[in-house]
Amino acid sequence: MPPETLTALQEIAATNQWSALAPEITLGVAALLLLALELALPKRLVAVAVPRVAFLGLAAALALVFKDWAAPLFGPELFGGLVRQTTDSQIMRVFFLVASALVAFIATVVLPKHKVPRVEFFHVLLVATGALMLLPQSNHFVQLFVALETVTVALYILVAYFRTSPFSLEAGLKYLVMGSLSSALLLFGIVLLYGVAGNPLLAGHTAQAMNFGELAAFVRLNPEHPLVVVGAALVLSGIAFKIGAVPFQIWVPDVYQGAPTPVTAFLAVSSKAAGFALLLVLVRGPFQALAHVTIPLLSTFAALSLLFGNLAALGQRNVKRLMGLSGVSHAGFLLVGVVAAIAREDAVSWAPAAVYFYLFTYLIGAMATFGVMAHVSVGDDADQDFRHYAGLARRSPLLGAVLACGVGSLAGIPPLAGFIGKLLIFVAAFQAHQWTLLGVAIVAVVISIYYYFGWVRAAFYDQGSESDRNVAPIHLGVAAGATLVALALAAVLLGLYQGPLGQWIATR
Amino acid sequence: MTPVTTTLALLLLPLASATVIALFLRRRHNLAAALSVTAAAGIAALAATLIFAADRTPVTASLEWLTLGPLNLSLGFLVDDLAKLMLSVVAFVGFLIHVFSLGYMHDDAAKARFFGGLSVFMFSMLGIVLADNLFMIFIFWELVGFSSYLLINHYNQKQSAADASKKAFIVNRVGDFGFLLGIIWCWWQFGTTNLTELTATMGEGGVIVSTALPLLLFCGAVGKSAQFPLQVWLPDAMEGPTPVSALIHAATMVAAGIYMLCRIDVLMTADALQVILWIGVATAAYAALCAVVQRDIKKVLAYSTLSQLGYMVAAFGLGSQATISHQEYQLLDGKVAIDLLPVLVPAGAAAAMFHLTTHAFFKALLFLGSGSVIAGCHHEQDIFKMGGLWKKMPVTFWTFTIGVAAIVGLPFLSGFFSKDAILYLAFQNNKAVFGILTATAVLTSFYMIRMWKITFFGEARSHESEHAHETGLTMTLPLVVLAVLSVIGGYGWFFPSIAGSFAEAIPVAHGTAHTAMLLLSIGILSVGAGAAWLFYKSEPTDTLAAKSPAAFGLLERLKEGPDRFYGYYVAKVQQRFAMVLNFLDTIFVAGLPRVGAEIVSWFGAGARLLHVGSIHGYVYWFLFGAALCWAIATGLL
Amino acid sequence: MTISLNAFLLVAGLLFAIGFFGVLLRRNTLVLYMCLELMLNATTLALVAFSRFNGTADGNTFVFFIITVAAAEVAVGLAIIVQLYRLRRTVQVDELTALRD
Amino acid sequence: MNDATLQLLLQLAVATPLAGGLILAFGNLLPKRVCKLIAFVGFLVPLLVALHLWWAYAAAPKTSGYAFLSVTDLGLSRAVGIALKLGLNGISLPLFVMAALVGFAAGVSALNSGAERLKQYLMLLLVMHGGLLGVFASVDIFFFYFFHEFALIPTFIMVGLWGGRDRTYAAMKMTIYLTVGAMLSLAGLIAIYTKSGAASFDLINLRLALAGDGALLASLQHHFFGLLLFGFGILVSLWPFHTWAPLGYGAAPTAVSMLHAGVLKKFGLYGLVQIALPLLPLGAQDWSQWLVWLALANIVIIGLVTMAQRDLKQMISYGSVMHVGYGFLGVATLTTLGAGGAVLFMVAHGLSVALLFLLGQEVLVRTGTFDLTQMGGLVKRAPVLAAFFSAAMLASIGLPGFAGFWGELTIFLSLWTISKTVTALALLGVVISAVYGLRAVAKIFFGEETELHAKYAAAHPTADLSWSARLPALVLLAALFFLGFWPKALTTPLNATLGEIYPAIEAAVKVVATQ
Repeated sequence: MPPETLTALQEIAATNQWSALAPEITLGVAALLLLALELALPKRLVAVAVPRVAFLGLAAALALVFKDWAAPLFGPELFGGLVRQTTDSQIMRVFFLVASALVAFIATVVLPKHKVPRVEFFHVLLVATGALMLLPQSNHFVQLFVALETVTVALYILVAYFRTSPFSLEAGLKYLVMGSLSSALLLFGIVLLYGVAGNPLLAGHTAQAMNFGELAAFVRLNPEHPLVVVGAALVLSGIAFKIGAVPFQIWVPDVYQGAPTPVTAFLAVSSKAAGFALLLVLVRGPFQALAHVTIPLLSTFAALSLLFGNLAALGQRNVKRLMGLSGVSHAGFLLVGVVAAIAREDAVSWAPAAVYFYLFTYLIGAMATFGVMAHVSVGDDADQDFRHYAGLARRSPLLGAVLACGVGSLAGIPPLAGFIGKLLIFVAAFQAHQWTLLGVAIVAVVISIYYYFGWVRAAFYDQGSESDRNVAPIHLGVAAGATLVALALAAVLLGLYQGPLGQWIATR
Repeated sequence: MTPVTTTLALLLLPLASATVIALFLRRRHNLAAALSVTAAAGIAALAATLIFAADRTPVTASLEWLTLGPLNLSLGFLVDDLAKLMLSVVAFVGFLIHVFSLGYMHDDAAKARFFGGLSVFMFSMLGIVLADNLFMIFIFWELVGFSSYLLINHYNQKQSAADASKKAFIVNRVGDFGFLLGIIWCWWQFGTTNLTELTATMGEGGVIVSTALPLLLFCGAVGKSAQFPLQVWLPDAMEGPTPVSALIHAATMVAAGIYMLCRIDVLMTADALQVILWIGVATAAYAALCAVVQRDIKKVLAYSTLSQLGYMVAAFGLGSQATISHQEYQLLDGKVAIDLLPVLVPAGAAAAMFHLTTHAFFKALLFLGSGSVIAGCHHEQDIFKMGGLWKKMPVTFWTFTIGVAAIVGLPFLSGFFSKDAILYLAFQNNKAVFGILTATAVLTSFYMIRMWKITFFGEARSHESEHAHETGLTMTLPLVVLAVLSVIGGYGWFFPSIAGSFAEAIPVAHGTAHTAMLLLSIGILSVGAGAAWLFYKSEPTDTLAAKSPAAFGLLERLKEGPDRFYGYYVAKVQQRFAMVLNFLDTIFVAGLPRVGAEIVSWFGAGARLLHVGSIHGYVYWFLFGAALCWAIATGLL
Repeated sequence: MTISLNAFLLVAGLLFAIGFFGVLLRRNTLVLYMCLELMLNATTLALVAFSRFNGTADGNTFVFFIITVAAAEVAVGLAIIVQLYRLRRTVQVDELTALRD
Repeated sequence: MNDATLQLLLQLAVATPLAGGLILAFGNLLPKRVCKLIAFVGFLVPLLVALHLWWAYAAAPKTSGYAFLSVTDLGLSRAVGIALKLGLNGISLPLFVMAALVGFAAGVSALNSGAERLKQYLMLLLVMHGGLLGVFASVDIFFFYFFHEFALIPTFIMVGLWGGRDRTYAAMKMTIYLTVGAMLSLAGLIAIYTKSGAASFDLINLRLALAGDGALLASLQHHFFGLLLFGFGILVSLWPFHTWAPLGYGAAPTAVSMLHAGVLKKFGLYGLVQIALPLLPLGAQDWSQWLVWLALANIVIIGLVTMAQRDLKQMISYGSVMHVGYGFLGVATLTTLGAGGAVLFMVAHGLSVALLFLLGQEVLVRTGTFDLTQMGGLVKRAPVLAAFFSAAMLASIGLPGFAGFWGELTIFLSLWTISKTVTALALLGVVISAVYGLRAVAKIFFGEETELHAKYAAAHPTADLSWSARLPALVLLAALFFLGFWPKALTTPLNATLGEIYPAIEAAVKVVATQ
């Protein structure tokens, strides 16, 4: 081993700060502990213990994230350039942990209604959360690809979790085919970028083509090179699949309908958020010099998603498909924020923060709605229609109120958080002179009010046919009730008082 | 009590009485009546102190009411000779009518509301009389319209009364439409609507840009004094109780139009006066013709009022623009004060006001007389059902006769002096007008004597008139006082005391012209009265209808004409047009967005159908997506 | 006679296209699945070619990750297809359209 | 009362109804009587505070800037410049007082309206009332918009749940129309803010940033004013966008239509007078011709359409849509007189429309129908109601002695600068409103009693206007009378503020009178 390689290896080894990834590691350990628990504990205790351990694992991870929130580990790339931690990645790690906790909560409500093993769900969930947390910290395509594929494969399993229901399996198959197709495209993009960045004939070629820093330097030198541009486009298309933006969104309604409700929530919130976190990292990292490509591309995606998402959702009666399509329209709004972040980097420095703020309001609104859906779905999980919501306000006023807050926040009705999220995106887009996108966004909001109003109307106004009337009021566990009320209050409070989050945006 | 405080008290007294009645005395009828009458008495007393005050200088005061940008609108008084003359009419006649209504409305169910309404009317009328700028006149103009609406609608159970009051208010509003437009134009043209300032600016050579301005202001008078295009509401206004007809639709409110014209005669131009003249003449002639065929005693008097108002407007039209001479002198603080020398009042305005005053007296007398007749005959109003009342109601008969004598122009009564002044003025200025006015005078005496004979002579023609009885003292006393006023109203020693400078400007014929006018009026009287007396037998049917149905039918159609025209316009044209607009509104303006929403929902359905469910279909989307990315990346798109 | 980089890329591109259109056209889910794996292998080929000609080592290490991920996908994918066959007694893609609007 | 306590009072006025609403949200824990008491306090306190602030303001009228100004940062102040700034100036004070008055009247009428699920109904009404007060009290443009939406959401819910016939369709149509309007105006407001480069999103800084040569380019002003005009136009039912109003108010419960038609609809006009005109004078000039003709369409076309209405509530709704045309005309003249007239008009119209809806409901209670063709002779059974209703109708058609006259007079005076024909056409409205107004009064109350009335009266012998119903009507009528007799109470503060803002507009805008 020549001495200089030895020293080089030692230097790289020095950057392996395992403590930086402590939260992810605890999740992994917790996941394994769950499996062990299932073996050790008697049958009846398992059903109770498993969710609690899962929550404990998540809480521990959250604590660790907060412990060394601004530790010196930031800045230099860790693990030989694989991982790079910034405030944005820290915020997203908190986001994923909170989202997974809520998904776990919904799972505790939905899973008992179906004869499916309980442990594997939480095990896979924890592993997926760990992978999700790694994504925004990735600084190298290998790290990106591995984390992305872990999440995707975990989701294949979760989407097809109800082995006895054809819908869940078919959704799993569709998600599988689409997922692997998109990861193939992504991979092809990475390969092209790797190929062209390493090509010795080009100026600024680099050995570490996979590393974002090196790649960014190379791209800055020859932004017009066809292979670079096509490679970047293909990578962005892979991510477009993840966030469910048009034209890669055709699978969303079917998979959202087929998948179990907690998994739909996981897909709608965490997977989409991961896509956006990654997009922001790529677009402001390696592809920063490619603004002439990324802006038109993402603007087209945004405009199409806003229009397609809202139009398709207009006549939609099935609640889960509606959430899917509304997710597509929210992807459109977020893309407007991302475009604003790229368009005038200097003027609108706080645009990425606006995107993250929007993600949090989307988290609250969506999770509140999914929480209510979990309680309302009686028979087959896939078939939830407006009819089931008829006279919800009478059957359980609390669920009615939470639904109103959740859907209201998704729709962007003023007193609720969603409105502030949309407002920040609008102001950012205005300052970034994205006039056409704003026009489309305004039209989109108006159309979205229609189908959200339709849903709330079903819950509050329609008395429903006789058959639904005599359905017994929905039983609501104390913990479940508390979580839902907390979510609803968060939606209202964040709408009125942005406090720390507001300050955080300002300090960007 | 300085003059200003008396004027203020004069204005606020009826307002106070109206508010007290409205708030506290709605059930206490007698107390409300008493309060209203005492208020009227107070007004008469205060007015007397103002009118007969020693120094003749005009009382002025004003208070800034509203400032907004360039507009600073203030409300104030200008009590000069003209105002004092009108004040005397309003105060004295008003008081007498209040006393009369004590008796007439004695057993009415809503007496409190009636007397409250009278007080509101007195407040608004005094507002017009005392106002010193056009804005204030307009405000009280509409309030007077409202009070006439309130009082015509007194018997609100009757559908006809409700329709009549609505018609009166709307027609007044049409007049106010033009009036307000004129005021706005005047404000923008002269920067102020204060009458004294207007006179001053006109005096310094201010020029009226276009005759449209005075004509628009004249619209107000047309609406209020029921001149030709807008005269349809006055006959219907007879639905109100008789004291209301006497006070509002004979003596004061309808005269407000002429009073307002005299107030702003500085703004008149020659051809505006020409238009006013011919409208006055047209109304006079038209109304006189219609009066000939009326059956209802109050309708006859209503049309006769219309005709006399036509006379007054014609008289005003005959006069020329006021010539203003003034003297400017520097005040201490450098402001220029304008001391108006006694304004040379135009003859037309003086004649109009003179006739207005005398008309107020004898027309009020006639109306109250008819009221007393109606009360006596237990609310029977059709003259062909009366007859032989001269024996049963002597006081009413004699006072009524004095009234008739005054209106037909029996020499040496007030009517003779004022009508001849107008005829003489017409004779001097415009022969054609003189001819028509003389013919109208003949018609006037014709229909008055007709009504007089049918009502009082012959034998009683119905059960009510059979048992008619003289009315009480509260009703007959005002009749007597008014009869006295109708007689002495025209004489030189009475009228100048209330008219001041207006009295000198009245055109009086001297020498040969004097005798000619005397003979003329005697001729008119004998021709008209004689024909009526001989022609009409006092039987239950109208002899004209019996004798020459064609003429009767013609006159009948003449009366119905405008009513049917307006009725057709409102019911057919306006309502149809409104229906069409409503239909268009609900179909197009509301329809378009619905169509838009429908189209959007089609797109929605289309987008939804794209989810075909088969994996192959979805992979095609991916192909399209990859192609799109590649195209945008390489700059194709 | 040495094979140039472009030749490798050409083969990789062809393989990728074949895989893509295989997914697009074949009706049997299993064959469709093989085509997906084919596309992944095409990318590995291209990666190795780039790594060799550019003289950089990252490409080679990346290949191993791709292979492991592909293996994981296959395991999960086949489990789903088998279970789906047990329930629906078919693997034809055109018949698996229960979820649609 | 030093300035600090006055600021606190203003915050209190806006906060009490909201707090009341919050308490009533957990209403089913409290007995009904307590809920009604809380609601009554929630409606009363803002009225008392508003009157006191009015008196305090009159004592020391501010010729520039805002009185009772208080700033509370809710987190977004550094990032986007948004903070809750409450304050009143000459333009917003009259409307704030009117909002408090109408709110109190609507609240009291709702209290004894006996609507089912009364607690939720009162909660939503309190939230709406808080939103209304917030609209006129907020200096920060964002919160100006935020409070408007805050008041709009309960409206949709109340129309949808407690409404009359085809209420769900009406609620749906209102939601869509008003959201489109709200989005357009929000877009305009944000555009102004972003382009002005002002330090924060409130009127004071915006006017500073845009004053003098800092003004925006004429083309930008043109587009932004277009956005604001059509956004506010939809919210205030300008002619082509008015179709939601009659449908919405027809189906809305009384208290909601009182508050919405009376107060919330003034959001757009107030926005134009307080925000759009001062900040975008050149834009306003470009659009003023459009606005004039659209507003005239409002007056003449909708006026005639009102005449064709057979349903009383529809007629009142169409009447309010027609009268709004006057407000727009006042604004379109771009003069101090016009804008002042528009504000006076808004106050008077708010009071009279609310009174008409209130009494319209009382007529329904006594006749069982809104269909005018079957009504007649109600005066025999309800003389006091007849008196109130005719007074309300006369106030709404602008009879002097009521507040409405001053608004209309000043607007007509200001219109002269535009052209004679425009003034004449606008004045037509005076006659049209007299026709449909008096026709309705005569149809309902006077003339013989129709057999329908007699039958209904026999079945439900209801006495005349009860005292609990008379209180709100008296409050509104007293306000109309007071402002009619003593307009100076409003015009002095109004003139002071307009004097500070509008001369600059008139200078910037050389309004060419298209004679």
